[in-house]
Amino acid sequence: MQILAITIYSKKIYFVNMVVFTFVVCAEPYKFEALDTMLNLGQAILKKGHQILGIYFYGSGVYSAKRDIKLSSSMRDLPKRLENFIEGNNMELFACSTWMNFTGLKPEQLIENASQVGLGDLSKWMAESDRVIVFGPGG
Amino acid sequence: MQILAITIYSKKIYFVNMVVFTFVVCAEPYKFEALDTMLNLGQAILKKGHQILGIYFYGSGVYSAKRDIKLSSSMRDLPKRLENFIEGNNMELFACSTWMNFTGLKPEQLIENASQVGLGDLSKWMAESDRVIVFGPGG
Amino acid sequence: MVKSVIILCEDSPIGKNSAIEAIRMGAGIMAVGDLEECKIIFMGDSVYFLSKYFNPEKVNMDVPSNIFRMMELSDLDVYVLDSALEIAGIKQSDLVEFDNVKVASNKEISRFILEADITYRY
Amino acid sequence: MVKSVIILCEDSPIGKNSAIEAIRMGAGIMAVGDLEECKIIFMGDSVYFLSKYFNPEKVNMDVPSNIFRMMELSDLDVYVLDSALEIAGIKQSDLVEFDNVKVASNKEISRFILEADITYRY
Amino acid sequence: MNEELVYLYGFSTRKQMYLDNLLGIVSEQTENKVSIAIVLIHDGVIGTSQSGTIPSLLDKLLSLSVSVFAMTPDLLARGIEPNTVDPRIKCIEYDELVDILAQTPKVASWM
Amino acid sequence: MNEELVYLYGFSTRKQMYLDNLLGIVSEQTENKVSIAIVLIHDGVIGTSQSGTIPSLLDKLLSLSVSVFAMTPDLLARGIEPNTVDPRIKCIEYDELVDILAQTPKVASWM
Repeated sequence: MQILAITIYSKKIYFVNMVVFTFVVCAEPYKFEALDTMLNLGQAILKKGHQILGIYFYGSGVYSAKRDIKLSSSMRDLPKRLENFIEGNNMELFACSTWMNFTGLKPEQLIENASQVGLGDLSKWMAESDRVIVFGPGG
Repeated sequence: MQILAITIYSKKIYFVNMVVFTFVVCAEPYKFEALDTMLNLGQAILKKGHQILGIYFYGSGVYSAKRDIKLSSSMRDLPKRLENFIEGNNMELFACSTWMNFTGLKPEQLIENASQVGLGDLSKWMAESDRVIVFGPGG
Repeated sequence: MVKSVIILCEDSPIGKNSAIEAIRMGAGIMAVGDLEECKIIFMGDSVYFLSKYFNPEKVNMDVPSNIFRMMELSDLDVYVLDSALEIAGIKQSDLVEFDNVKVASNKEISRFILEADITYRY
Repeated sequence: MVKSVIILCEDSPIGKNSAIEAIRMGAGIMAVGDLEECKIIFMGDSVYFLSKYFNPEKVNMDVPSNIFRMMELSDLDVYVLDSALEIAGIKQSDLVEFDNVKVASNKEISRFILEADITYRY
Repeated sequence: MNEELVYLYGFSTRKQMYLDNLLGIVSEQTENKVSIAIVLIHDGVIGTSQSGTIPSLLDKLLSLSVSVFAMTPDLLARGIEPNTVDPRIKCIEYDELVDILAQTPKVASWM
Repeated sequence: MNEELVYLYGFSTRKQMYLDNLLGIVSEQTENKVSIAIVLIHDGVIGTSQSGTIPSLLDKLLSLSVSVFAMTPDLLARGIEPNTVDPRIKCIEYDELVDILAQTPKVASWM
């Protein structure tokens, strides 16, 4: 394991190892804050030198991976932020194929570099991750 | 006002007038039960001889008016039920144009006989209705 | 025939979009002139929306200035439940300064609901 | 490296799709063989899902037989919090009869969470 | 059946916060002799059964002079037997709900 | 900072039901001398300020021997001044959250 830093806290010394994260997002954008927090936390994780394997969208979370939406000028562009986040940091973005079907979303409607896969791929990521953070369906 | 029936309850006599309803649905289908209840209540309202001006979809409720979704065989087909409901009963279905933009839904992706309009049309319906029932965003 | 509408908000304005959408909806239905009156009532966790310290940019979410402009330009009356402010620890002097934002008691809000033609929670 | 997962359910199984999706998700991630164990824990209002009188057809929603089949065919362990059953007024004899559905105490569930590699609420 | 206002309440009465707000408002309205009906619909029917624990706020609501109804289809869908529902609550079908909505001039949708 | 398990709790502590469940589990775990951290995130930060009313269940949670944190960005976004937060809660930034997540072997996402 790669040691990233040594921090001192309450007179104790800690070795900070590189930790591998996976994110799961299950709520739709602009209604709940899950996607926003995922981006905030994701940036902080990468800044500290840890790794994110990828982001998996489940349930109505799949709407978060949709491109080609029209926002008013005062609104944050979440699909663009998400696109920049995964592209700039070389990570994968998967949308659950079952929920793509249930919502009628087509693969070509997903943002750049996103693709649809089954839950098997999520379990593969989980097995390769040290930590999995799940942003639930909201409400 | 058209009198539909005379009912007797607790020894009192009531004249039931024809009442005009409008529905507003603000939650997405298959995650929350709003759309299901709207259909159940709507059927009961029509059976009693009252009128429904129309159904307005707001917020993530607009996803409820999307056609062309792929369900598993054991799942109820809500877009089809909705389509049958408005077609069989000659009522209008509007999806909020602002939220069509925010979600990137296109008018051609809406179910049969649905169209997108602004909130002005909802207020017109409200002004013509005796009762407005709002199914909130859920959660 | 509906002439007056009340929209109730109970949910946190960051965790959920209810506060913003209640105002967007209220302003939208008032824009055309078919309705005479729309009141928006903030209670529960939604009251943080009307604090002058409310600051969604801290979590990279949208500044609500557009929504507040909508609120000002339309004939919306915005009321906030006094006891909910107290629970949240927001003083009247901490509220955003808009002419159409007023503090109301449970007694007043109860009366508003009785007077309005329809009420709904968003 | 995650090997064992716990999914928590708290919400009503009719008002929200959490119960069904927790099982779908659990069955899905267990199907491939990368993980060793997945437990689903029902507490709060979600426990109605495991009552044998649960009957979504009464409001024209889907019968969960497919979801129960998924649950049975996969190696999911489903636990329901005893005190939540009591609050809901569901007796053990009222529970659906599946080998992998078991009643558990708060003590046991607390231990399960400590033992699992990750836990999440759906 | 001559209420002035009917609430459609759709949240689990075990979610304290929302019921708190409804209770505060309805208490005030009944003090002023206004005749109120409350229809528990959706997850609002949760907590009504005497087989389980009735939340204290629901109990308070039931002690007010209001007419409280619960939707039978919503009870049955959750596996709650209408016979076990607190006797201060009247269990109703959709056609009775329609009559209530048609006969009560004002509706508040709290769901 | 050597907890075994960290909870990310994201619901308003004024929504009784969810906090009830967390409290029950964490009480049990701390009785067994397991070292637990709880990070209040999202709407989980609501109810932490001494300027307002601290919900009784949150107070109970704070009286357990657990380390409780609140996300400063979430507090500020809601207009809650971190200085007013109950002193049993440590307000943290995202980089401190990352350290907690990296150093605590197990994470429970309750949001």
